[in-house]
Amino acid sequence: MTRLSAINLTLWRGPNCLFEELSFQVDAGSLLLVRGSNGSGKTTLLRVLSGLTRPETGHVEWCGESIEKTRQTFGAALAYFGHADGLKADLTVTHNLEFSAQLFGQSGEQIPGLLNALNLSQCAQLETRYLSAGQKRRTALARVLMSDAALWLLDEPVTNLDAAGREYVEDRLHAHVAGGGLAIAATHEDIRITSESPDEIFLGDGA
Amino acid sequence: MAEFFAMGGYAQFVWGAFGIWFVCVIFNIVAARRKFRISVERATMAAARHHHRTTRKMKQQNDT
Amino acid sequence: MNLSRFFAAIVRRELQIAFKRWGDLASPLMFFVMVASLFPLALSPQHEMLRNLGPAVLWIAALLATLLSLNALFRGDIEDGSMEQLVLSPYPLALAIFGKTVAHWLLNGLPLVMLAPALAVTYYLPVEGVRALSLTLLIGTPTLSLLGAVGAALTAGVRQSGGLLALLVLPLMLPVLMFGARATDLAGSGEQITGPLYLLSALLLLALSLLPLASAAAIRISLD
Amino acid sequence: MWNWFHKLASPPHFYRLAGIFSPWMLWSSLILIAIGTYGGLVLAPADYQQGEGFRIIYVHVPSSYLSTMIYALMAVTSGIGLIWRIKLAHAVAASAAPIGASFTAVSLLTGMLWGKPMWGTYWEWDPRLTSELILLFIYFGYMSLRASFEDISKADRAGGLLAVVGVVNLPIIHYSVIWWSSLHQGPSIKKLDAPSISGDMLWPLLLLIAASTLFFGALLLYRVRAEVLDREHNSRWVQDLLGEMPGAG
Repeated sequence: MTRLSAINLTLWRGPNCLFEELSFQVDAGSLLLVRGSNGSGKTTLLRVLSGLTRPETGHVEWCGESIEKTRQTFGAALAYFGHADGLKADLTVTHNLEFSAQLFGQSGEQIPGLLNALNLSQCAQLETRYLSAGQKRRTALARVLMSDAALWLLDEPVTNLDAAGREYVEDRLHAHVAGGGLAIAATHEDIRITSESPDEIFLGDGA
Repeated sequence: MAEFFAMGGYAQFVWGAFGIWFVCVIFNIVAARRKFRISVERATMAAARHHHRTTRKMKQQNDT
Repeated sequence: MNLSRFFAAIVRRELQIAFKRWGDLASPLMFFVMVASLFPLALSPQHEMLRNLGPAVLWIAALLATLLSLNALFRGDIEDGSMEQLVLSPYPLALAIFGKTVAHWLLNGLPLVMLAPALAVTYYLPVEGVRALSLTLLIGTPTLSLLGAVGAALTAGVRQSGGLLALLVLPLMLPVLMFGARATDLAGSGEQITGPLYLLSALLLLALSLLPLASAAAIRISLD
Repeated sequence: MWNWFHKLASPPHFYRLAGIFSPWMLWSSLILIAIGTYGGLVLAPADYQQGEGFRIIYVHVPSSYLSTMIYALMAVTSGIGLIWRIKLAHAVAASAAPIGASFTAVSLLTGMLWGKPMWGTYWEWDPRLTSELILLFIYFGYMSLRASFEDISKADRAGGLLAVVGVVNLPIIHYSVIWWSSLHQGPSIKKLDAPSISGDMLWPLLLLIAASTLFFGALLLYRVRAEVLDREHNSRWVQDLLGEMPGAG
């Protein structure tokens, strides 16, 4: 059973409690939105779920096993779209994506198509230092979209996107979830992939 | 007595070494006490803040 | 992709990026040359004295040049988020870190090894001394890179870490420096140096087996 | 056994116990230090070679011993903290470091004061003093690294890793200094050792070693209590404790 479970997560940052005894689970074929104001810990929660940040108490399980014990299998099942883009400024868009394709064990033949769909094909041979913030976000998004990972962790996936790009991302997200994938997105905007609204958790004082 | 303090001509070295040792012992006691006092103050402040927050929460619940 | 292909991909990418930044690549080397040429100017260019000081000065200059290049080893990757991607990839992080360290040595250590004989001549080292210098640097600088990687990983998340990095790694690098410089000195006066060479090799093997794991652990802490 | 260990490692339990023990340990260690000092300065006879100057041994050896013992303790507790994720173990390592650094400095300074009458110079690059100097650098590195992190748990893990890497390196450094100085200097330089120590010279030394260990233990407990408060000030028991008696000391 592909399932991501958060069990009793607690994390303090200095004197502030970001979340306490937080438990939830995401099953195959569903999308979870993490909502909350700025600084409420959305990004931190995603980092905890990915295993980058260690919670003070509690743990995260992937398919029933703690992600700290199964780093390799969990890593193979995870595509992480973080706060930072993860692009090398000195390499071209294509070079950056080809390296990610290698990490995912793919040939990278779908890169031109993806760039096209994300309206990036004109900068495919450009070093990413010359891209705008929005173009960098879309390049980073292309990395997630080309992976065949079961779990997508997305930090503000539709911010900085135009209407067409946003629609494309929502379509791909829908296809991913409909195909039995899992997705967790931290966002301050609404993301609609079906007629009914997805599950949400709220962090911080918004509760 | 003067002979004892003279330390056979090694007075400056022997007394210097013992002086450094006792300064270190006393410094360590003072530093540890200071560290403890600061930690208690900080924890007291944190506890007070937490107390404030919980009472505020309870108030809100009572209001609604 | 198997592990050796992954390792090769990491090294290739590091080299690719480094060759786009000639300035960053050249400055530690220039530093090495300059520090080495400051000593004869500050002291007095007497052959005898320079020959005595040469091994130590050249080794210390190499050590400082390595230190200078270390500060940026992981910083860029952490700032732009590509380290997160490596940590979350299904491959062992220690291998990725090791790949980056190997690339660091190829780009910084190896040029030092190749430059050193030219500088040794300006210190009037005898032929045996020059050979010993190259040999000890060849075995010693990889250990320096591996040790430095641990320090760079520990301080990667810290602002203003230059001085801290030096404070952390210089004591750890001391044995390499002592064996390297002393062996060069001994060889210059016509003695056998197989002993220190074996010791340097042993240090390298120990560093190879343990330090990439320590660096990987340090990177996880810095990213947290 | 395991149960007992877990109970001791629980912060509130430790905090209470350490609060009871540390004053007793501190006072008894101070009394023993006073007795040992009297024994070393007054009762012990002068050495037939070094005269009265040998009395520096009574402060140099205990502080040298403490400097290495404390680092070993830091490495072990850091390892425990990293492997089993016990906050208390990290707190012990963090508390031990400043005490260890101060005794390392004392060991260096008293060694220099001993070296002047022995060698005719305050500083000689002899293996023991050199290793002690590098140990001091390592202590400073550990403390600066800890200080550069705002988050205590990050400081714990980073410092712990450095302590463990350092403990592998210390013997390497020590033996390379010995090798290096064996090439350097002839046998004319004598090491800082008391030659053929007799019984009435020995007992103050042993007493001072034991007393300074006890003194370290008392300080350690005192400091670990503070570190426990730093790590736990969000938890219920600390709030209850400090709420009951404000400014508890």
